Amino acid sequence: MTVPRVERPGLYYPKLPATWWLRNANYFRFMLRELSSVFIALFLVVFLIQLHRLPQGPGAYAAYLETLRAPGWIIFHVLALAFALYHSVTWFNLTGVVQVVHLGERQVPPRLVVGASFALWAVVSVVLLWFLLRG
Amino acid sequence: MTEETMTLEVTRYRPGHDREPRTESFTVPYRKDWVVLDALNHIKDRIDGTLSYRWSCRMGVCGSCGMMVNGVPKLTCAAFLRDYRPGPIRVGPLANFPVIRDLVIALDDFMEKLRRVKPWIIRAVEKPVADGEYLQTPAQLDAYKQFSMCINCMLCYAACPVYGLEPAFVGPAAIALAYRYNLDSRDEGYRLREPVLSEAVGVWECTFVGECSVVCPKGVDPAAAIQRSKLAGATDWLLSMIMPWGGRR
Amino acid sequence: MPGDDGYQHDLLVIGGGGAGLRAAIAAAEESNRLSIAVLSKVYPMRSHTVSAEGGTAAVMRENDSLDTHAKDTIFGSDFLADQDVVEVFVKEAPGEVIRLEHWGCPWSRDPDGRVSVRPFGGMTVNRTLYAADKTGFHMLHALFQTSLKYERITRYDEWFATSLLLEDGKVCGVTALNLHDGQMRPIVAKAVIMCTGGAGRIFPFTTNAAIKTGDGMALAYRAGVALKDMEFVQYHPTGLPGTGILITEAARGEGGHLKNKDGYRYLQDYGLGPPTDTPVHRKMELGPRDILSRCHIQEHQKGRTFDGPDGHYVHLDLRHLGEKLIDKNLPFVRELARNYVGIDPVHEPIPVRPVVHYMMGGISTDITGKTSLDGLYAAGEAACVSINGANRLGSNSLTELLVFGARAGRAAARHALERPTLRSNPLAQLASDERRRLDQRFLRADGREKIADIREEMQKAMESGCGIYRDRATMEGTCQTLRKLRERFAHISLADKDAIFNTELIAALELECTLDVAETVARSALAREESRGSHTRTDFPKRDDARFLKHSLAYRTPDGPRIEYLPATITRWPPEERKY
Amino acid sequence: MLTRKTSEPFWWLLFAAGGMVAALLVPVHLLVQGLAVPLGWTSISHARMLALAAQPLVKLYLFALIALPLYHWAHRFRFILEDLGLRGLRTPIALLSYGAAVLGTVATLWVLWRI
Repeated sequence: MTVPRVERPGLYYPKLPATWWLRNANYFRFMLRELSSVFIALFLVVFLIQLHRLPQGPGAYAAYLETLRAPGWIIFHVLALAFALYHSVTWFNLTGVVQVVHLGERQVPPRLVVGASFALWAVVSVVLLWFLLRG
Repeated sequence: MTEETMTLEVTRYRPGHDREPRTESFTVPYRKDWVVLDALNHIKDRIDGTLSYRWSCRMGVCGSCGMMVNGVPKLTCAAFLRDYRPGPIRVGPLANFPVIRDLVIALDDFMEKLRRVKPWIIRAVEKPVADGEYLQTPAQLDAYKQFSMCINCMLCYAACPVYGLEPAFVGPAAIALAYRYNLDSRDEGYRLREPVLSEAVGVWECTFVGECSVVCPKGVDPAAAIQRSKLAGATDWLLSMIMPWGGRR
Repeated sequence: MPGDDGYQHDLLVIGGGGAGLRAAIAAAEESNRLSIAVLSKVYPMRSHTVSAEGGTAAVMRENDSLDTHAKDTIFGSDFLADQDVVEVFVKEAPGEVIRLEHWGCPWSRDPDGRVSVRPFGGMTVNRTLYAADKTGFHMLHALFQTSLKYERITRYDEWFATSLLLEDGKVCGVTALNLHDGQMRPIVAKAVIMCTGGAGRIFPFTTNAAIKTGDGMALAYRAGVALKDMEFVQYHPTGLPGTGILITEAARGEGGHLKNKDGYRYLQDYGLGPPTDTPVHRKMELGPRDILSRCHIQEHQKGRTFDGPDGHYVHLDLRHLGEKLIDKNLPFVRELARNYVGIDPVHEPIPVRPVVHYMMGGISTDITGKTSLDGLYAAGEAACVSINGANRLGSNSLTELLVFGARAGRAAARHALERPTLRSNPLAQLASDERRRLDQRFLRADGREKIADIREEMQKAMESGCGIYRDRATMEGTCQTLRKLRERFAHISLADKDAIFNTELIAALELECTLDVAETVARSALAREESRGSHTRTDFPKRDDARFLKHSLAYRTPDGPRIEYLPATITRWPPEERKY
Repeated sequence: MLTRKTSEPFWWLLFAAGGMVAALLVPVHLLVQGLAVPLGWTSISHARMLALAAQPLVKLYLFALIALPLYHWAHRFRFILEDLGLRGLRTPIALLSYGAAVLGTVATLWVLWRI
């Protein structure tokens, strides 16, 4: 897929090293943002296994929950939560840039779109929290 | 009285002599109203006439004098020495481009890509000049104005790691200009530009690092142009999959 | 890029700015049989058209008329414009700006969707179209991007033309240096159009970009073509002190005020009053540029200007316009003031002073852009087709490059179609001769003179002798200095002996061009013993129509320019006293 | 099989949907299931979980919650590897990443089917 570039003699062609993302803070934050997807996916796999234990009866389910109490898992979940929050914040900030919203002829300022996304996130989270914890 | 000075560490590359770039230090007078370009001009006029670089308008609109200043793509006519005190300041050619000599990079690659995205008004039927202008409301103008501010200074390409890794990537400025014409109420060329934007090394190559928009000296926001082009392309694709008429708009 | 069969075209445009691109497109539309080339020492979008800010004049509204635009232009020119040319100019202007609109130029718009017009200095009605305050930038990019759709337009980007090739008294191409490989090559063409812009860099303090060194003017001059009306150098009244960066006249068109150090709108003391809150056409800050620049100097002589490290200045006050209007119509002014003098015009007045801005003179052409040399054409600031006379009105120059760029493109295209094909073989020899000349001159010489020294002394001499106010004694001094600098230039030494991207060699070639152009300016100015438009002599303070209602023509001789004259064309507007 | 030109928008749409789901919903689930329950701040009984997960609408919700972010992961993971310089392996990386997401989708369907 990659088309090799024809290099002309005399010119110096710089090579971008694999460590380019350590060169500036924005690049590094980009890499963290992308990496967040790994933690989110891992959590969802953990969740999927939990759901898999559900029909196997209360014993199997409790045993699985017990595993998650291990310090290693707690540390993993703290880390995953931090990444998940980072993902949410960057995601909503960026979608405001991508999604152009029009009201009549005028474009809604991206700042408002971003604000609305954060508000939606808050509402959804509260509703979800209430639903999960009410029983 | 001793004059205050500053040191510039300038990347030099002499084709045919150097196998790769090297650094040379120059001491220049420090003036609080001097920009990096003034310091380079001082070097060229008074210290070493062989230093090569491009410049012209020295007011941030011709786009000639883009260089890496302390590793960040900058217009050197707008980078003040006072913001880099006490120095030294590292000045190099724009990253990700082949270097012709010293601080001069080759941009024929961009010129070719610019032509490929067809950055001109395309219409099925052109209105005769005698019939006057196409009407365009201020809101219709605002829709694309931001993306018409690109001065082709190449800072966005120097900031883009994807371009650094994949030189075939159409890249921020060219896509932003294609998007600018797609948004123009006078234009009907979306279908003709779409194939270039959706090709293997078009918009889909971008991973939204976003640094292009950070370094853009004119507030163009090419990253937004690329993501919106993706959204438009994906929406088109979806329509073409589910609509019997193939989603032509 | 050129093939193996050499560098042969029907039409060659030198310069990729507004005029050059307009000419190339016009030629491409004139005939699809033509091979067209645009050669420029910079990439086209770097050309100085990019820096134009305020706007471009054309009659677009019902309350305006071609005659008013013509009369304003002629009046502004202090009656030195050729009136037949001005009539063609105003007639073709509206079509040209509409064509540019069709090509995508993002003109600012009225709520009903029509292109907006704003007031400008010396104009009696609002007739200046604009794209916020980056009009030149948007026009240049629209022209450049539109030019990309013509496959028949070949570009030679970053090539420097060093001489015109002549055969039997006809132009048949140029020799040019490719910066990328340092090779000199002949580029053969049946017609050549010079669109290389002005030469503001002969002065130390100018709005002009580094590239504006009068290269095309010098090439034509050396080939025997006259440079017309070179004594007329326009000072723009509002540049930033120190850098000379332009603060557009549109800032005053939108209602900005010029104030002295007492906060007083001093222009009312010079017959431009009365001061009003809203701008009145041709009054106060909307007076023409030559008069406003002189007012500044007189105000300075009265001790009523500010004094700063970069000389005297006054205030351009935009505060009363409000942030919203400034951001909508003058965003670039705000950006420039913030970046370069650290001042936000929303809250503080901007320091400004007169600065060299534009050359009214240039390569003498007729109404089609043709010069006296068969096959050579010129347009834009490099040319003098005589619509600007002794003082150009703001916003006429962008229109000029469209109207006369297109005219030159069409005329040159027709000329090329009629002319038989040229043979390039003997010309290769000429190119290697030219290469040898440059090598001997610059690369092998063991001289002692530095480019920067000669350039600085030339600029100093031009400022002292050919500034806003002039007199015989200082101009004679300037002429002598320029002669001496020419001798010193022969002993120039270059540190850079490399072929690839040798910018020092280019700087030397440019310096040689500026020396030629500077001399024509000084000698033409010395010979004109009157005051007219931008040319103001303290020893001849009055306009003298009996002796000088005529254009100067500077011809090259070994001893410096020889000055001849050509009567100005008067059709419907007999000269009268120029009062605003 | 989808060609590259048409497949990119397909995967990108799944990525975008997954990213949105992850941003809106995952933090709360992580907080409750990953920390609150294991640390004993709260508890959700097996019976209630089972009853909830058996409802068709909740199943649909869980499917979206788990499967879509997998495509978000696959897309980003693919480009992380490419951005780290593995451009020569573009095709295998893409197959591996999206393949894993498809497998995850199938697994999710299977788990939810059995509840």
